[in-house]
Amino acid sequence: MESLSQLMQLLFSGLTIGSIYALIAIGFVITYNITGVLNFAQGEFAMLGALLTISMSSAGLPLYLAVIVAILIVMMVGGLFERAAIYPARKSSVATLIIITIGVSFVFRGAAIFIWGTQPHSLTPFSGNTPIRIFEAVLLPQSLWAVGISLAALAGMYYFFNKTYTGKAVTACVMNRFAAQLMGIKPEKMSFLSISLSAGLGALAGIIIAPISGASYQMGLMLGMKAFIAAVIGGLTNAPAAVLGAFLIGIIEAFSEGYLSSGYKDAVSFAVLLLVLFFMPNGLFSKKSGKRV
Amino acid sequence: MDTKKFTRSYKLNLYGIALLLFAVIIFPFLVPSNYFISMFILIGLYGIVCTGLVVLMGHTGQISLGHAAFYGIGAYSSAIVSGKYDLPPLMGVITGILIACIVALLIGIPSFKLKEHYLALATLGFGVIVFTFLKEWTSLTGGLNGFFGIPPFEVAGFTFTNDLSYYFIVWAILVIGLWFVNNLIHSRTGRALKSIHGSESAAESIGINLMTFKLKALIISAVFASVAGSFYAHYISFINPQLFEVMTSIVFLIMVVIGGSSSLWGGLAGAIIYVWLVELLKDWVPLLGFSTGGEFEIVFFGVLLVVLLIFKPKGLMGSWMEKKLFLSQKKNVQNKKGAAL
Amino acid sequence: MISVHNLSVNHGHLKIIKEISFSVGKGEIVSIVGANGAGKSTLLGGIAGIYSPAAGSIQMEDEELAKKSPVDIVRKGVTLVPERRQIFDGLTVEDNLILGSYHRYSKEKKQCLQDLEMVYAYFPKLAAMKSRLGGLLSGGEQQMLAIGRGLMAKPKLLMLDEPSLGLAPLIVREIMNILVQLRNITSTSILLVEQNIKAALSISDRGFVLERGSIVLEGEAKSLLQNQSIKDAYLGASPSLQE
Amino acid sequence: DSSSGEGDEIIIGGVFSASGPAAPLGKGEMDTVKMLVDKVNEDGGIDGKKIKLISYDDKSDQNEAVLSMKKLIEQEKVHAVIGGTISGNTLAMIPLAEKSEIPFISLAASKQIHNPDDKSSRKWIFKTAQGDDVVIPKVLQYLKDEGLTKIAWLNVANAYGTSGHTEFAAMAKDFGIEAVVEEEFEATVTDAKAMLTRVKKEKPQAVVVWGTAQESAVITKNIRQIGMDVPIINSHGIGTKQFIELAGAEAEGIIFPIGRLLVADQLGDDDKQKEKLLTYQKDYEAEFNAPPSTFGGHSWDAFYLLVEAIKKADGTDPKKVRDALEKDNGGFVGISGVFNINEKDHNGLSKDSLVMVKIKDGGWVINE
Amino acid sequence: MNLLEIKNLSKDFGGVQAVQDVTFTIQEGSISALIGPNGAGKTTVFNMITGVFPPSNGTIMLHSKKISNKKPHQIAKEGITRTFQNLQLFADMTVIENIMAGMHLLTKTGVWNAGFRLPSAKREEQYIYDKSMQWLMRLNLDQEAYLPAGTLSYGKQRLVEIARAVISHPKLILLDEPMAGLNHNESEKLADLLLEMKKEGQTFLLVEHDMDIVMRVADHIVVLDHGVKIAEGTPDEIQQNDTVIAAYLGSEVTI
Ligand SMILES: Nc1ncnc2c1ncn2[C@@H]1O[C@H](COP(=O)(O)OP(=O)(O)OP(=O)(O)O)[C@@H](O)[C@H]1O
Ligand SMILES: Nc1ncnc2c1ncn2[C@@H]1O[C@H](COP(=O)(O)OP(=O)(O)OP(=O)(O)O)[C@@H](O)[C@H]1O
Ligand SMILES: [Mg+2]
Ligand SMILES: [Mg+2]
Repeated sequence: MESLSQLMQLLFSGLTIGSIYALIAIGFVITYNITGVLNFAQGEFAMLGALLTISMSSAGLPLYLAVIVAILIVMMVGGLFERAAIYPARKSSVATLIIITIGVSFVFRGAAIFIWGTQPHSLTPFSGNTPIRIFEAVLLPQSLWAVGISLAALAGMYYFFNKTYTGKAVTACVMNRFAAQLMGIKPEKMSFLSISLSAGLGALAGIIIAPISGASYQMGLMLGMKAFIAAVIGGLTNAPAAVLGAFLIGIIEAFSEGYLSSGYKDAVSFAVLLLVLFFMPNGLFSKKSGKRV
Repeated sequence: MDTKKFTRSYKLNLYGIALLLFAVIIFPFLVPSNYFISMFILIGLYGIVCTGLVVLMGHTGQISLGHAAFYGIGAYSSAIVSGKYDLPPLMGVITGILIACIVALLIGIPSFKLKEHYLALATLGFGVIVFTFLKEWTSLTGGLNGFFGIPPFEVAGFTFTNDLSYYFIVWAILVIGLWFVNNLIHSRTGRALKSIHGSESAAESIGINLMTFKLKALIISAVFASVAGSFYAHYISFINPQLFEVMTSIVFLIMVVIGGSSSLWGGLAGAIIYVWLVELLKDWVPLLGFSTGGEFEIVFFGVLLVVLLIFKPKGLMGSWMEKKLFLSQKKNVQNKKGAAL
Repeated sequence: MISVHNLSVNHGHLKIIKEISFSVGKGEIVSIVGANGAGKSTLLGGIAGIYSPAAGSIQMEDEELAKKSPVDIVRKGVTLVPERRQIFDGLTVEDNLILGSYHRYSKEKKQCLQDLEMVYAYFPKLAAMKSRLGGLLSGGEQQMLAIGRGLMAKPKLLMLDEPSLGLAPLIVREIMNILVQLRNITSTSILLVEQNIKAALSISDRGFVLERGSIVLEGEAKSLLQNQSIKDAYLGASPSLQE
Repeated sequence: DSSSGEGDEIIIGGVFSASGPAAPLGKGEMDTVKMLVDKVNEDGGIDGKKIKLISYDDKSDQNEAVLSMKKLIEQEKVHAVIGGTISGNTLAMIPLAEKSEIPFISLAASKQIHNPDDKSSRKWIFKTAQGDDVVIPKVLQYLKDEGLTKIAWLNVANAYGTSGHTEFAAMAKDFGIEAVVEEEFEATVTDAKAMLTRVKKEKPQAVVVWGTAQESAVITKNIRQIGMDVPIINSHGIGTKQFIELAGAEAEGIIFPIGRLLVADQLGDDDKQKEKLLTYQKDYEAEFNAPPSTFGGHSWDAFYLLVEAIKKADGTDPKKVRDALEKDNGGFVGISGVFNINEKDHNGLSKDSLVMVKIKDGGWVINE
Repeated sequence: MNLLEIKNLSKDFGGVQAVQDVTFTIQEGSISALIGPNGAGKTTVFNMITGVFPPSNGTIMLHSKKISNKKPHQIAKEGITRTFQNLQLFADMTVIENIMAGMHLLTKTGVWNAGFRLPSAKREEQYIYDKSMQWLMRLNLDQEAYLPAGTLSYGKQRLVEIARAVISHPKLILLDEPMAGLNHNESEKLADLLLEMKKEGQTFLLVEHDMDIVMRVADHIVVLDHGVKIAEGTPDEIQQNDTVIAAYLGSEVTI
């Protein structure tokens, strides 16, 4: 019984954090699929979303309103980021674009210190803090929010990319930007929209996690890194796979923390991931890429 | 046969190396204080790491997010060999090189089966794993409390005690490294690496074994990083695992990219710009009236980085070399082209 | 239909297309002939807006296209079937085709789906592999897909860069027939770059020869076919490679 | 002008981690010194000489710290240096201060800073923070007094946490305390319930959590959420309002050791430190609109120790200043405690400089 | 003598039978052609010969030695090089570097020799440079020697690829649509070159849709349709073959 409850607890923990990674990872994948950019500033959107919400709700705005306004602001920031940094450099190499996004993440982080200081801040949970007990294991309402929202976002993305015509056009942009233009698709517009969309998703992730672990200017770094891993495991090209990847990481982390030692947590998760990748060199859930010679 | 044009970039680099050697020798006589010397020791160390990375990234097209780990392997090998077991420091350097080679093989063989971004992920993971080792193996490394009391470097009875001696040895290594890499990239091996970057299937079709050549590039860059790490440890005399975290790998990557990974000089240029920029911002940002703390430096640094790469997407040296080598010749072609009708 | 006046296009600092003028009338097929590296693809790219022209004008129905973006040019009714096929390799054949009609799809969805059937009728092979990923097709199948995708745009001016490349002889003839039909039925204007000069000129109304970025010869297609210098340079018996 | 070391300005260097992971500590330290320099200068300086502060942010990065230190010593020719927010950076800067013979007052905690295992020289190095060698005995004493002998030890996986752990492991036996389970958690932890279920199984009488505000808040909340209601003892790293905000209701009843700054208003009037604490609090709040932290207190101590020493040395001659710092400081009353620096002890704080504090109704009360 | 023997070769891509049970041989010193409609499986046969992927079934033997299931670079070492239907140039390298890279197998300077630029490395470098330059002149590409290969026009890029494949004097060269993108005259020149090299003893297998050229240069033709071999023989035989005419050539042989 005890081991079952521990198992459950680990699973809950894994799913909760996994769903946060998932939201950011979806944004990662969207951005990558549309602009070809590995956006290492993706985690910073989470930070911005969380801190903005905290500021506004402590200024007296009702929580739901604060959340909406924060997401909108972050989406605007995302759009601005695309116009100012990604669009002018769209023809550069992968490495250059990666470094540009890292540069932007510095800017966000520095600005955040300026605005919010270096101290962590907190946010009240969306719907109370009374744990739900299932077999001795506890599940916080906030965890349900996390999982629910990430699954909803996933469903939305899946529908958009696989079932809508615009989604196809968006995908076409990355596969062949040149040809997309010849078809009358505007890659710039797509990339603008997609990055603000990903920014919004990132913000949402940050807002959800703030009541669980607090928020500070440096929270984005770790979240972004984990989301990157999740996205790569998923094969980088499809959102559902990235989400699975994110849950996988969350669960591996929770289990290695629960059964081994937290000191080794990151190393163990990586070791497991690498091991898996070596046997599946194209990611766990790779789609056919359509490349041949 | 007239090979002048072909060897042009090789020769240019060679002159550059000679010029650098000259500059290295006279530099200490020109600077006002020791502080500049120590700044250039760091630049030299980063330059060594990044020159190795140029081979891996610029020529072979493999992105590494884990080079701080090789740097750390060098640093800790030296620290442990000379600081813990009191063996000659040179043995520490060599141990570092050997371990770096072995580890590069171990990480390389499986990773190079992976495509594109999986390699970045694998090296990222490798970095985390090495970091964890350094942090948890406290009996050997001192763990997170750090390793202090690393003796100065010493070879053939000469002990490197002052900054100037480190300056000369680090830059001597860097100059030799540059010369080595210049020779390498203008050779069969260099071409093989570049062709992998260009098209893997075509490279294979002319008999290039992707795995062995990628491994060679990784090992070369690992050795460069490890040597730099060893000298870092001797110079600073205190190290801790956090120095070799993922962020440091990313900093190396930033240097290589702003310097221009396609050029021999990209690594060094990037190291100079990076270190200098950070130092300059430290002085300038307060002058602009922002004096609250480090946040403005970070913001400015980020903005400069982005602006620089928007205008010089191939890094500073990348665009420069291209201009020097291609354009003048292209004009010739246009003028000489014969008519068909 | 479209008239190009003193058009220049550069690659970096190099002048590739040098002050070219020509026009294509409504329902006319015009061929461009030229050696490798003459600048044919660059010219088509310049008109399509991929390479921004350095000077000159491109007039279409009293509108200036010269500084417009590729997207706007497509919306104006000019479509390029590019060199190297440029398939969306991770999308299915059908998605590739439908995206060909992107700029009009939301407005005339029904029509687009009908046109899709027309393309399938032209290329039964494509119909049979609707749901395969475009990138996995054979070279020639991809070429058909690229042409089909161009047709889906329903352009007023269709530009094709070496459409016969990689296609089997039977299909090459098929393509030429399709182009003629297209011109006859919908009065589409066609600007054709071909290495298969005989085939191209035989369906063209007019043609011109491009050499190092300039037009050196132009005229009726039939007369060009008879032109001795063209025969020597492009059609005739082969001088040895060592000259 | 100041190159002789005896100009008409006193140049003090500062190296703080005002950004990067250690920023929550370093920012307050930097601000405090800036504020104090202005204050002393407004009051006419030291013996008529103004103080010039040159302070750098090392961004919590060791190399930046070393270069900053180099620059301060070689280029700016400072007379003394305050700083080194974190132990790693301090340790990396120590050789430079020793070699150039410049007094260096560190704000970081590690024992290695003033009392290294390898017995290398620390002639020029002083330290104003309570090291773990001071804090841990305080906590152990408390546990012993409360009869909590079987405890769970949890520390954050960084230098702060592991050095606390090292010290704890070395001393616990002396107090008759036993750790039934010892665990680490990441500084970036978001949910530790998984690890805590393992801790819970061992049925400890109390849990000691050794970390700084954010991660400790997560752990503390999680401990309560999984239904453990044993006493929780935290480290001095949580002495900020943020901890209480972050941990919310779960913060109630948490006990931790800390300098008196946090509870200055509750001290008896006979307390030697009280007046200084209240003044510092008032000044800092007036200037920065936020309460000062104990870390800021460390730099307050460093600054005034230095000012006193310069006064006594009658100038900025490094050797004299150093001697003054070492010799005549018996009973210097500071923010972190009453210092008794001498030749053997360059820190000079005892465990009496700390009090155990309990979180109650969203505030702090002395628990002694 | 038989250089290459292909026996019962098949390839199945998850349900798509791209090649089925194909058998043919290539004589040393000959030019053979593999023709057939689009999607017949020609490139797939090339990919199997060069080890891009293993056959689902069947064997490939070079000089009676089994080479199926080897990796591409091993096959190159065995003496088979190729060009690609969708060009695979090293776009950022200059034209001459592309071709020098083609001599990879003929040279052996390693990291050590190269890095310290020992005399042997220098000598070798000069040797491959000279040889590459000769080939560039032979293909009329010497003017473009120092341009990045990616900036050449399509037709010239094809020639560069061919040069890269032939320069190492392999036993067998596979050319996938070498004439695509060349006009009639240029194709004829290239055909001459192939014939000339054949005289020098070089063996070729080519896939090509330009029937004029195929009929002119090929000694032996294999015809595929829907992955199946439908005919084999000399150009004359193939031109008369009704099945081939119906499936591929059409009634007029040339346009
Ligand atoms: N991206 C580029 N950068 C620089 N020069 C280029 C670029 N693309 C083409 N060129 C140059 O422009 C000239 C014309 O090229 P273009 O591709 O237009 O020729 P083409 O007539 O289409 O030849 P082909 O028949 O071989 O396709 C060539 O000399 C080529 O080297
Ligand atoms: N990797 C692959 N995955 C799935 N199908 C493939 C793959 N490669 C080839 N095919 C299919 O196998 C068939 C044969 O393709 P192949 O490329 O060999 O044709 P080909 O004879 O070279 O045609 P072409 O003359 O058009 O180049 C085609 O229908 C193609 O769609
Ligand atoms: Mg062309
Ligand atoms: Mg083919």
